[in-house]
Amino acid sequence: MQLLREPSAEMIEEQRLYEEMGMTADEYQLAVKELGRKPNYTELGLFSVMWSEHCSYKNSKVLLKKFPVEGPRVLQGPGEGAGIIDIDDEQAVVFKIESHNHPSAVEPYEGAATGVGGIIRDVFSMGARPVALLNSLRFGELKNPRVRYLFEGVVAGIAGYGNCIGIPTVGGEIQFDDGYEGNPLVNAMCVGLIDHKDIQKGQAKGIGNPVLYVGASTGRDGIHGATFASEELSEDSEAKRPAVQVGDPFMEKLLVEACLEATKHPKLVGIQDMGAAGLTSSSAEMASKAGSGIRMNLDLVPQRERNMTPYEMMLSESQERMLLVVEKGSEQEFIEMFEKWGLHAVEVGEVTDTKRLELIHAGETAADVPVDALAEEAPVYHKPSTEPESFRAFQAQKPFLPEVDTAKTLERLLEQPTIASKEWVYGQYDYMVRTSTVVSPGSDAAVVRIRGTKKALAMTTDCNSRYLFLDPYEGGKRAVTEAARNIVVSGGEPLGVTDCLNYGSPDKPEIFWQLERSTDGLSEACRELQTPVVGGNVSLYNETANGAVYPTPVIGMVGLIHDLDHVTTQQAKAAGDAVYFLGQVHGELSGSELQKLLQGSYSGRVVPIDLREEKEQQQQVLKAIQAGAVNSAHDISEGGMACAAAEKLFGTAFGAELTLPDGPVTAALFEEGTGYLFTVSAEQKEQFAAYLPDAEEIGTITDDQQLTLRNRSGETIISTEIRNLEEKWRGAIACALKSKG
Amino acid sequence: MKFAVIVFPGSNCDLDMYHAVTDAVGEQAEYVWHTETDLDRFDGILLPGGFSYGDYLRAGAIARFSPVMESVKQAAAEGKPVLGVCNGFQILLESGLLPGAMRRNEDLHFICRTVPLQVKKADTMFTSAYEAGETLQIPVAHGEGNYYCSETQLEELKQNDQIVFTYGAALNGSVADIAGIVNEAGNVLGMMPHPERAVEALTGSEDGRRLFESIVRQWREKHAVTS
Amino acid sequence: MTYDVTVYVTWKEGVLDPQGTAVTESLHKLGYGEVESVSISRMLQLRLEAAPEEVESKVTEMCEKLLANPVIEDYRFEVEEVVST
Amino acid sequence: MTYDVTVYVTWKEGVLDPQGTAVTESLHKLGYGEVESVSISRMLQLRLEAAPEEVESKVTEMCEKLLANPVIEDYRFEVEEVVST
Ligand SMILES: Nc1ncnc2c1ncn2[C@@H]1O[C@H](COP(=O)(O)OP(=O)(O)O)[C@@H](O)[C@H]1O
Ligand SMILES: [Mg+2]
Repeated sequence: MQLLREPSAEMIEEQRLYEEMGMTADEYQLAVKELGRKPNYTELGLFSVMWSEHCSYKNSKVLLKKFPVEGPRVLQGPGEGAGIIDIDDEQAVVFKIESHNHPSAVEPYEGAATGVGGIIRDVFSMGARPVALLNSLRFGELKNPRVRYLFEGVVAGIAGYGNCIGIPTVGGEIQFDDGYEGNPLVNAMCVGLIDHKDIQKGQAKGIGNPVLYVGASTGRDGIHGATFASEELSEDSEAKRPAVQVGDPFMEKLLVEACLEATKHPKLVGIQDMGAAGLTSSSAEMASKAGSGIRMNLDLVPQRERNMTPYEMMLSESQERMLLVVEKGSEQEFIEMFEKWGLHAVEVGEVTDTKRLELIHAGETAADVPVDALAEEAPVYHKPSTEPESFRAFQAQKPFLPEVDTAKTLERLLEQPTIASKEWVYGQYDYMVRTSTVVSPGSDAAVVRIRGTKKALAMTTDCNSRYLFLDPYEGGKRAVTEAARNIVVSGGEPLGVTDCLNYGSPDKPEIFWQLERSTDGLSEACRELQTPVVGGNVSLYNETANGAVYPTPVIGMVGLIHDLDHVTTQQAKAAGDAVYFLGQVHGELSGSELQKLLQGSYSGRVVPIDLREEKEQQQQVLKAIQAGAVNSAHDISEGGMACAAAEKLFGTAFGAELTLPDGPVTAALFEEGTGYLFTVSAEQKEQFAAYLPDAEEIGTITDDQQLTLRNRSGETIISTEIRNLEEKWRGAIACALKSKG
Repeated sequence: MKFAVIVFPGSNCDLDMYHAVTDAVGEQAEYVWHTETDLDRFDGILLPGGFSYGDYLRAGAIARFSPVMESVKQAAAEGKPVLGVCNGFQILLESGLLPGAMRRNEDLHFICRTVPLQVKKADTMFTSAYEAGETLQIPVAHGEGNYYCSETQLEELKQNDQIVFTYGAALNGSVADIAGIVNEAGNVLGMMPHPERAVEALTGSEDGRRLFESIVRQWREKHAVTS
Repeated sequence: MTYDVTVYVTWKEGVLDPQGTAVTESLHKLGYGEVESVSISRMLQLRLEAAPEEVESKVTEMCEKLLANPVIEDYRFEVEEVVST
Repeated sequence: MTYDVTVYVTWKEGVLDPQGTAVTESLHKLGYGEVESVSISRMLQLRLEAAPEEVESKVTEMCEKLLANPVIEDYRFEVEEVVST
């Protein structure tokens, strides 16, 4: 019998075996105290996964507390599978983002695919129909063959899973930077729709109610996935390879349909997916939330492999599994319902009043642990924090404001993979399935209509980590404001945020400082913009021997478009339209793509954002769009105003003649985050000016496919054919992938 | 006119097909689970896209054995219109209702894009509302749309005038750029592009709507005499 | 009796295998110019119970019906008896 | 020398094989209840030029780099010399 080979409780203590499971001596002592005795091997396994950073947020809890989580529309804040926000008419939007960085670094296809699978389960386990997927990706530079392998694999994995399951992947963002070499970031976001009456919670209520296991059988894959995700990547990660799971999107498609049918059944009590820490977290959390306990007979758990131990079953991260609690007496109805979808639901246990997780295996008690100890009583740390030397140096720097060959620079910027068209990527995603995608990838935010209403949802993921690297506080504010700008220019009212905090090791005071400062920035921005954080995910220890990734708190934001008539895209619509610039050029290019192009690295200060002004400006922009006073709108992000202007013309038959906004020429062209570009027809002008009196008319849209930019004295700075720019911009990523062996 | 939208485990364009014929074209439709065997109450059969059985083994290979497929064959034999789109086309190929087979796209990538589609044959019950030679804008979304048939088979397709749609520009490696074919009787159409995704200006193109309107028109004409 | 059967499903002659072509190209790019061609096929390993005289015919049936697509694929298989220990 | 190399790429133990499961179930539905399990993997046939002493090492390299995914797959191969006629 396998069990006999497991070390005894005494051996665990004497030989400090808990360290191998990623627990400190103090944590071990705390577990002993919670349990009232020394834990056996299985029990220690339960503690180690539930108290890992991935499940317990022990290092980040103090930071997450700062986020605004409430608002008049919030129906469900952080704590459940996904956040829920009211969108009127008894409907709500459900969304969440999650990282799958470490698995993707080891096995890009399956790592990314299972990341998508996991986030979809979070959404449909709330009872919501998943309607859209987004992602946020970070890689090293494409000149490195390993990076190209990771990039191609991740994109194929996202496509493979999302396309098969039939949920459109409608948007995302990608940044390429040396800082992510060896430690790519793969964050996936899912958005769902629900009627208020169908909202479900993951709770195990009702003593004696049966616990049903549904979906794929349990194998040895992904054992210790949660703790794996909470350690730095090292050479030995390669040796830990079996920790990667393989996904089965077909199984998940059946699960979505079957579980959505189940959530409409009045006798469903609770439902939760088996995500990180699989059976352990789902059972312990469901019981803890309901103030109950669960007793499970592990012999009944469907198993894919022979002789699995309780430890292996409880820690397995096999994908596509769900745990349900149903009213006693109704189990057969559920079993039959799942049968219809070709799925086997198995009764594996029952709800008890003991507040303990009791596991029976081969007739014996394999574990008996208080559920609150696992789910609630994880230690909380406030790690030491130190402002890094580099930050002081950056702050002391003079503004970065080089002189450049402007025309050449514009071309080269448009070819930077971070700025270049992402069509090579999203052309592999089915972004149209469900025929509700009103704005496909390629504009600022994606727009998905809500059938049977005039409403639509705008959604985006954003985070420019270069600014966070220079100044985590201001950079954090920027990430939120950029996301909100993308929603607003698309015609949406920002509703709320889900965030994914990707950082290095919090054990390093300088990294913890980044976490602290950036979450301060994020919190303030979310509070000021009235976009509460309703859920998120933390991924720490994103480090390799070469150091930590840039601080990358990815913001997933959803907005409500009240009327389909408000939907606006970035592309210019008609020749003769006036072009307006709204914003301000500061003359600071630190952190920009231009700085990277010229210097290969980033340094300097980040221009602070006045959040109150930002909010007012966004509201005015939205009002102008809602009033129908705008033909196209685009926010100015990577590559500055010149790139934004070019992007407005790509894919159209137009050109533009523009005068640069006020400020030093290089900054007027390439400074990032300076504001917005709008096109406005003659009939709209008056109304537009009434809403946005500060916007400056800087030129017109032409029908000659030529982009001309003049300085304030009327001299031509850049005059170039759009076709030429567009070719470079469209082909850059495919070209980078093809050129080298 | 009443359509059956057949749903296999893993179908995912069933919803789109349903809304295309109901909302956009104004006819009736009903979802039919793959285990049903009676299709008598329907006037037309729609096999939607998706990944039936995960596309495992070969796209369409497992779905072809679903109980409903016998009835689909019968409906085809009775001369009812049968339309298979994307995975529906793959199932028609695997089940032998149409000749040929699908391979993975030439560059191995999934392709999702709106592409120019040429109407090669406008005198079918699916295309009568189009002009021969017309170019439509219709989305494709597939990883295995690389149509194959032997040279003799291709000659036959040409001889019998069975090629209904071709890609306006080489797309995925398909023999003769074939995007859609009909059976010899002319009532079973399989195509990789998604006409059901092109029925509303709001979501991009309306060029696919006339395909459904053609089916309905033909059916009306046929039934005007008898009813 | 228990048998382990390995079924090899290969491309019919004349059918272009896009995956094989892509892998050949990738190998060339990686510097393996010496590779002339690659063809990729499916290999299925089945374990089944059958009377000795009917294994072959059963497996043939399964191949014809499901495992291979005769339009583009050929198949062959090897049968091995599983000796219980 | 010219060689024909056959590479067999199979799943590592414990890796989920959803294809195999789907095919097993489909065979059951078709009436082949006697099939206990199916696992689906790949076979690659390469033709290449190489000096006799380096065929093995070359192919091993190609497998590690491209042909197999060592994270979830195992591989083995057979080498056969092509006798020119
Ligand atoms: N990984 C991705 N997946 C899907 N779409 C993407 C991805 N990366 C970028 N896109 C799309 O490309 C367009 C441009 O992206 P980006 O440059 O990040 O826009 P912005 O600067 O406005 O945030 C957007 O529509 C975005 O959704
Ligand atoms: Mg934008």
